[in-house]
Amino acid sequence: MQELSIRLPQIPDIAPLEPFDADLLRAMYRQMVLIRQFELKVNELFLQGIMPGTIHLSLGQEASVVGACMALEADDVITLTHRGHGQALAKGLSADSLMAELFGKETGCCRGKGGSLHVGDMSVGALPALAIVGASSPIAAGMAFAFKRQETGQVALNFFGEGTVNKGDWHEALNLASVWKLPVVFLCENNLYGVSTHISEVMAIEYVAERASSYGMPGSTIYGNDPIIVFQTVMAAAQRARSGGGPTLIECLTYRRGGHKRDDPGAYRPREEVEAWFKTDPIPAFRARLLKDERFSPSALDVLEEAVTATIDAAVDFALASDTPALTAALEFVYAD
Amino acid sequence: MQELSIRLPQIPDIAPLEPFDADLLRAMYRQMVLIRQFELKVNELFLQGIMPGTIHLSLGQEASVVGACMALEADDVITLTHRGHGQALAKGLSADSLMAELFGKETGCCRGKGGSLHVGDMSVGALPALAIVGASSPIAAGMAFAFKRQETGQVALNFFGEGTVNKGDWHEALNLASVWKLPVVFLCENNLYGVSTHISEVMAIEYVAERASSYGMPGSTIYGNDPIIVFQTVMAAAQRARSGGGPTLIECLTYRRGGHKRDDPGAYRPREEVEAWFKTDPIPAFRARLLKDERFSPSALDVLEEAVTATIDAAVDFALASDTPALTAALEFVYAD
Amino acid sequence: MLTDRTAPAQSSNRELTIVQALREAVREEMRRDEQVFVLGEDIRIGGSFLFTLGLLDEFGPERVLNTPISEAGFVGLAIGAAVQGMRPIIDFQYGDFIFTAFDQIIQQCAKLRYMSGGQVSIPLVFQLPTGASGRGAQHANSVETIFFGIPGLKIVTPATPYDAKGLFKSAVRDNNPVLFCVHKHLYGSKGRQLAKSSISRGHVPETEYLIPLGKGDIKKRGSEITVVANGQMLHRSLNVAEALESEGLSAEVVDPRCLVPFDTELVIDSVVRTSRIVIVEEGNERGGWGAQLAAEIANRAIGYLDAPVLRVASPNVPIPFSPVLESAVIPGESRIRSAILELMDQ
Amino acid sequence: MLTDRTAPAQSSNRELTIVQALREAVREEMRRDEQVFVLGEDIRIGGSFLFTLGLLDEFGPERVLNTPISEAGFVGLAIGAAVQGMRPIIDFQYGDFIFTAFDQIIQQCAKLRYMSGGQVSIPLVFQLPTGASGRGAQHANSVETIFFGIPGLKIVTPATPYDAKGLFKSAVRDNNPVLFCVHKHLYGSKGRQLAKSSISRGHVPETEYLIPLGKGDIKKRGSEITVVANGQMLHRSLNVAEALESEGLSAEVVDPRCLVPFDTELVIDSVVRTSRIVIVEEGNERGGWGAQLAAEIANRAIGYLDAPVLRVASPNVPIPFSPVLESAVIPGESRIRSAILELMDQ
Ligand SMILES: Cc1ncc(C[n+]2csc(CCOP(=O)(O)OP(=O)(O)O)c2C)c(N)n1
Ligand SMILES: Cc1ncc(C[n+]2csc(CCOP(=O)(O)OP(=O)(O)O)c2C)c(N)n1
Ligand SMILES: [Mg+2]
Ligand SMILES: [Mg+2]
Repeated sequence: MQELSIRLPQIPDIAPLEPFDADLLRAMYRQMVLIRQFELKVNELFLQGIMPGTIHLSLGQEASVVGACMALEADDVITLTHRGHGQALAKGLSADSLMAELFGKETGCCRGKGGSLHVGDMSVGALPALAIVGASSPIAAGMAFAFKRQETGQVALNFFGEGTVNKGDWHEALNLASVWKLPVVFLCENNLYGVSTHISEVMAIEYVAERASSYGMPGSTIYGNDPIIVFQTVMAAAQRARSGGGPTLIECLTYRRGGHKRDDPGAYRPREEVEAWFKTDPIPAFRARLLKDERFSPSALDVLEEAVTATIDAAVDFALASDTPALTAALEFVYAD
Repeated sequence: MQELSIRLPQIPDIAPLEPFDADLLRAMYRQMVLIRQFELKVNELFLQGIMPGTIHLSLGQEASVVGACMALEADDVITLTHRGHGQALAKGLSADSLMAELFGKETGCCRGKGGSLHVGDMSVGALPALAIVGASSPIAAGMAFAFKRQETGQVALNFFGEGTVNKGDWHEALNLASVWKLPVVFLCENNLYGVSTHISEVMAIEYVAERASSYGMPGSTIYGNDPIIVFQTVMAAAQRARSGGGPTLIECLTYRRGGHKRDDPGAYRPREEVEAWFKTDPIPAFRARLLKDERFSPSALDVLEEAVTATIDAAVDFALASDTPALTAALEFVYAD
Repeated sequence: MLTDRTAPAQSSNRELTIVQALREAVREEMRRDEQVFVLGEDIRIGGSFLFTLGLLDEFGPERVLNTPISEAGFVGLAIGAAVQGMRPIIDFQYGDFIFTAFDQIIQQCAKLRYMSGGQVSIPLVFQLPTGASGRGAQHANSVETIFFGIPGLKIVTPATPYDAKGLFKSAVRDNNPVLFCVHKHLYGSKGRQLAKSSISRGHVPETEYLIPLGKGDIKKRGSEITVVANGQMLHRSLNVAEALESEGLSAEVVDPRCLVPFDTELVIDSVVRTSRIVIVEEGNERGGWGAQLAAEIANRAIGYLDAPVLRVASPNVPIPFSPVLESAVIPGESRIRSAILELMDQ
Repeated sequence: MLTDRTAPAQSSNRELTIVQALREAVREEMRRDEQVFVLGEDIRIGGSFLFTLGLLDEFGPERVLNTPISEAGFVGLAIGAAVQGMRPIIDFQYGDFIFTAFDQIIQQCAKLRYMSGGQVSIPLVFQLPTGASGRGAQHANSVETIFFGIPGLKIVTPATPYDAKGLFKSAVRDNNPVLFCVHKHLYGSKGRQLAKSSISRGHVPETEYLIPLGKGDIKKRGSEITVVANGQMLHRSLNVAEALESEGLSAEVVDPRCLVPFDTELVIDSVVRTSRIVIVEEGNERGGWGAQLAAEIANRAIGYLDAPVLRVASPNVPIPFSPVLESAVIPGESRIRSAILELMDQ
C-alpha cells in the first residue's frame, strides 16, 4: 500500500488504460459524468427553491462509487448512505426515477415515500438507502448471509463514510461478517470529514483500513479518485467474497466538492486542503486520461456528455410532469400482506 | 508478551514475591479467599433455596479482580459486570452489605433494590453494576472524563468479559476514551466463554487485546490467574492513565470454575480444557507461593482463612436478620430532588 | 390453508407447556420452509428459556446459529437476510437486551418497507421473553409496551400453550416483523429446566393449526364487567374472575393476544354488553397499551359506560429486585380483585 | 431562588426565537456552573439547529466537545460524567439519532439511581430536535412519545421562546435526566441559518427566570372546550382556537409543556369547566401521550364529560417524504378544527 497523506491527496502512478475494454472505460466515464451532472442539476433546482427536502451531494466522490459498482455484477446488491444519489446511479438506478423521488412524486423509485435520504431500487440491486449512520452495515452483512445460504453467488457491498466507523453497528457488522465469512465488501468513502469533523478528531489512528485487523479481515487504503484503482480493488474483494473467502474492508480516499449538505458552505476545511483536493477532481482527470488513449476522442466524449445532459434534462421533465402521490398512498405499505 | 494458548492455560514463570510488601500480599490473599468463600456460601444458600434471584458466580476469577483492584487507589472507581460479587468485594464492598443485597434486604448496598446483578457501593468506588453487556464501558469512560476535567487524579477501571468485545457500546467507548485520552483502564476477564459460546466462535482473531490497535491504544494479554501479574500490569496502566497517557486495554486469561450462572452445568466445555484450567486455580496456587516465602506460615494463613469464614458467616447472619424494605420503598429513588 | 380455531380441539388431551408448544411450532415451520432459520445467543444449548432445545440436532448449525453478543449486528443481519427472502427467527435470551438493537428495529426494520414504497418486505420473528421475574430492573422490562406505538411492527403476547403455538406459526408465516413476547414466568422452563407450573400447561392438539394475528379471544364469558388482560396478567385475572364467579359476580375476561394489531372490536363488543371495564397489564401505567385501549373506549364507547375506565398496571417505577418489592409493584390478584370490586360499586 | 413566572414580564419587548432563547439559557447556566458542559456532533460550528453557535468562543473546547458519531458511546460517557458530579448537555443533531443509544438511556440512565438505592443521581440534558420536517421517515420521529412511558426520565416539549428558556434552565439544574424536545420547525433556525418564522418568535425578558418542570400553562382561556396540545401542535391549535373565537366558539388551549411530569390537574380542572376535550399531538395515534391523558380523563373525569374524548394525531404510519403526504399525515389546522367542531356537535 502506497503511503498517502490523510490531509493532502497523493495521487498514485496512473495505471495504463490499455488492458481495459473501451466499453468498460466509456461506461465508467459516462456514469461519473451522469452523477456529476445529476448532482449539479439537483443543486440548481434546490437553489431555485423548486426541490423539496434536504440534499447531501456526492460531487467529487464519483470515481469511488462508479469504480466500486462497476466491479459488481448486476445482481449483486449495494447499500447506500445519506449521500446516496451517486451510489444509486452508479448501480444503475434510472435518473428519471431518482429525480422523481427527490421531488416526492408517485413515479419515484420509492413512490415518493422515501425522498433523497432513502433512494434505491431493488430491481437494480440498490437497497433503498438508510440514513442512520452505521445502520446499513449489519443489513448488508445480512443480505450477504442470504446469498451465502442460498448459494446464489451474489455479493453485497456496503457503502459508508469514514465518520461511520466509530459507530457500534459498524463494528458489530464487521465482526459478524468475518466470523461467518460472509460475501460482503465494506467500502469506505473516506472524504476526511463527517459533517464538519475531521477524521483525526474522532479516531486515534490514521486510516480506517487499519481496523480490519480487529476482525481478522484484509483491509486496504486506496486512492479513491481513480475509478480504475477502485474497480480493481473491489473486483478482487468481490471475487474473494464469492469464492468463500469472506469480507474485505476497502478505504477509498476521496473528497467532497461541497459541504456536508446543501446549506453547508464547508468553511471548516483548510483552504490548502480544499485546493489540493479540488485539483484531483476525478472527472477531468479521467477524461484527460481517456484522451491519452487513442480509442477515445474529444468529440466522442463531448457527444457522450451531451447525451448525459439530455438524460438529466429529461429526468427533470419527467419528474416535474409526474403526479404527486394520491393522499391515500400515505397509508399504504406499512405492512406487507 | 508470552505466547499463551487460548484453550489451555500456559502458566508464565512465577515472579518472586520478595519485592512485594507482606501486607500487600496478605491483603491480596485475603481478598481472594474472601471472594471464594463468599461465592461458595452464596452457591450453598442458593442450593438450599434460601437465596432469591439469579446468580453469576465468579469462582476461579479471583486473581484477576483482586490483582486489578489492589492496583487502584481507594478513590479510583470500577464498573462491574453481571459477574460482579468478586469485583465488588475486591474494591472493598463489605460482605455484609453485599450479602444483604443478594437477599433483597433494606441493609443491602443498594437497599435491596438492585440485587445480584446491580451490586456496588459508591463509597468504596464501585459503581453499582450494569448487567447489560457492554453498557458499562462508555460509562466508565465518562467517569474518567469527569476525573480528567476535574483534575482529581482518579482513574476508572472497566471490567468486562471477552464476550463483550463484539458489542457496539464497547467499541464506541474505547474509541472515545482513546481520542480524548481519558484515564480509564479497560480490563477484560477473558474466561474463554460468553455463556456457552467459546471466544473462537465469535471473533476471527485470537486475543481481545489485539483490538487495542484499532484505537491506537496499548493492549496486552496476560495470565490472569496470577494476581501479581495482574497487579503490576494494571498498576502501570493506571499510572499511565493518571499521568495523561490515556487508556489501556488489558486482557486477563482466566477461567470460570462453574457454569455461566447457577443453573448451568457448563457441559459445553471440553473436559481436557476444564481439567487443565482447574489445575491453575489461583487460590491454592497463590497460597503455595506465599508459603514458599518465609514471611508466611501455614498457620497464619489458616487463621486468615478462618477469619474470612467468620466474616462470611457473620454476613449471612446479618443479611438474614435484616429487614426487608418497607413496601413504600418501591416508590423511592425514581427521581432525585 | 389450515383452519383457524380459537378453541382447542378436543380430540386428544395432550398437555404442553408454552415452550414445548413453541418448539413444536418452530420445528414444524422449519420443516415446512427451508428459508426459516433461527439465530441468537447460546441457542445451540437451547437458549435461555429452552425455546431452541433440540433444534440443532434436527436442523444443523447452518439453520441454528449461535451469534456473538451483538444485538444490533445480528438484528440488522436478520433484516438483510429477510429482505433477500429468508425468514429469520431471532431468539433473545431476555427481551430486555433488544434495546441495544432498538434503532435497527424501529428505524430500519419497521420503516424500510414503507420508505421504499413497498419494494421490500421483512418477515422476521423476535422471540422475546418479557416481564419481571426476580432479576432486577434491567431484566424486567415489559418489552411489548415499549414498541407498542411503532408502526410497521406486529406484537403478540400469548398466554396459553394453545395460543402460543398457533400464533407463533402465523408469526413465522407473516411477511412483517413480529415481536413475539412471552412472559418469562409462562414458558414453563426455569433456567435450563422444565418447570411444572400449572399456569403454563395447557391443551395443544396434535393436528396443525394457525391462529391469525390480531384476533383476540374471550377467555371467560361474563356479563357484568369486562376485564382485558394479557400474558401473565391474564392468568391472574382469570383466577380472580373465577373466584368472583363463585361469589356471584360475572366477569368477562378478554385476552387481546396481540397488541398490534389489536382486536378493539372484541373489547368494545364486550363493554357494550357489560358497561364496565378494567384493563390489566404488567408494564408501567404511563404509556401502556392499556392507555391506548382506555382512550379508544373513551372515544368510542363512552356512552355505554356505567363507570370510569379503570386500569391496573405497575406504578411508574423501574422494577425493584427485592422479592417483596417486586410483588408489590407488579399487579397481583388482590389488586385486580379490588379494582373489579371498586368498579362494581359505581 | 428566581421567581417562577408563567406569563412573560412586560418590562421590555425583546423578541427572540426559540434557539436564541435556548442559547441564552445555556450560556447563563454554563457561566453559573462550571460543571455544565456541552457535547455532541459538530457542535463547534453550532450544531444542526444552531443551539451551540458561539459557545465555543466563550467556553472553549474543554466545555464544548465535538464527538465522534457514537451516540451510545457519548451518551454513556455523559452518564458517567454526571454520576461524578458533572452536568452534561448533549446536543443531538436530530433527536432521531438517539435510538442508537436507546439502551444507554432507558436501561442505564433512567434506572441506575433506582437500582442503586439512591446512590447516584444523573443530571443530564438531552437537546433533541423532534418531529417531522420534510426529511422522510427516519428523521421525523416524535422522540418524546417513544420515551414517554419510561420511569426515571423527564420530558419537556416547549413551544415558545419564553417557555423554552425558563424550562431549559430548570432542566440543567434538575438532578435527573431530562429529554428536552423542541420541534424542528420551532427553533427558528433553518439549517445553518436563522429563519424568520413568526411561530418561533416571542417575548423573552432580559431578567433571569426559571419555569418549573411539570407545570402546564393555559395558553388561551376559553369556556366551551379544552384543547390540549404541545410543541408545533400548540401553535396550530392556537390558530384554530383564535379563529373559532371570532366565530363565537370559546376554546381553552392548554399547553402541558412537560410530558413527564405531566400537569394532569391543570387539564382536569379545565375539562371540569368545559366538559369537552380534544387532545392534539404530532406523533402516531397508537401509544401517544394523548392516549395516557385520555385514559386519565376516562378514569377521573368521565362524569364531567358531555362528549367522547377526541384525539388528533398522526395515523399509525411512518412519516412519508413527499411533502403532500407528510402534510396529509401530520395533523393540520383543518383536522384540529374539524375535531373541535365535531365534539361541539355532541
Ligand atoms: C446515528 C447517526 N448519527 C448522526 C447522524 C447525522 N449525520 C448524517 S451524515 C453524518 C456524517 C457522516 O459522515 P461520514 O460517515 O464520513 O459520511 P459523509 O457524510 O462524509 O459521506 C452525520 C453525523 C446520522 N444520520 N445518524
Ligand atoms: C446486551 C446483552 N446481551 C446479552 C446478555 C445476556 N448475557 C449476560 S452475561 C452474557 C455473557 C457475557 O460473556 P462475557 O462478556 O464473556 O462475560 P462472562 O459471563 O464470561 O463473565 C450474556 C450473553 C446481556 N446481559 N446483555
Ligand atoms: Mg466522511
Ligand atoms: Mg467470558
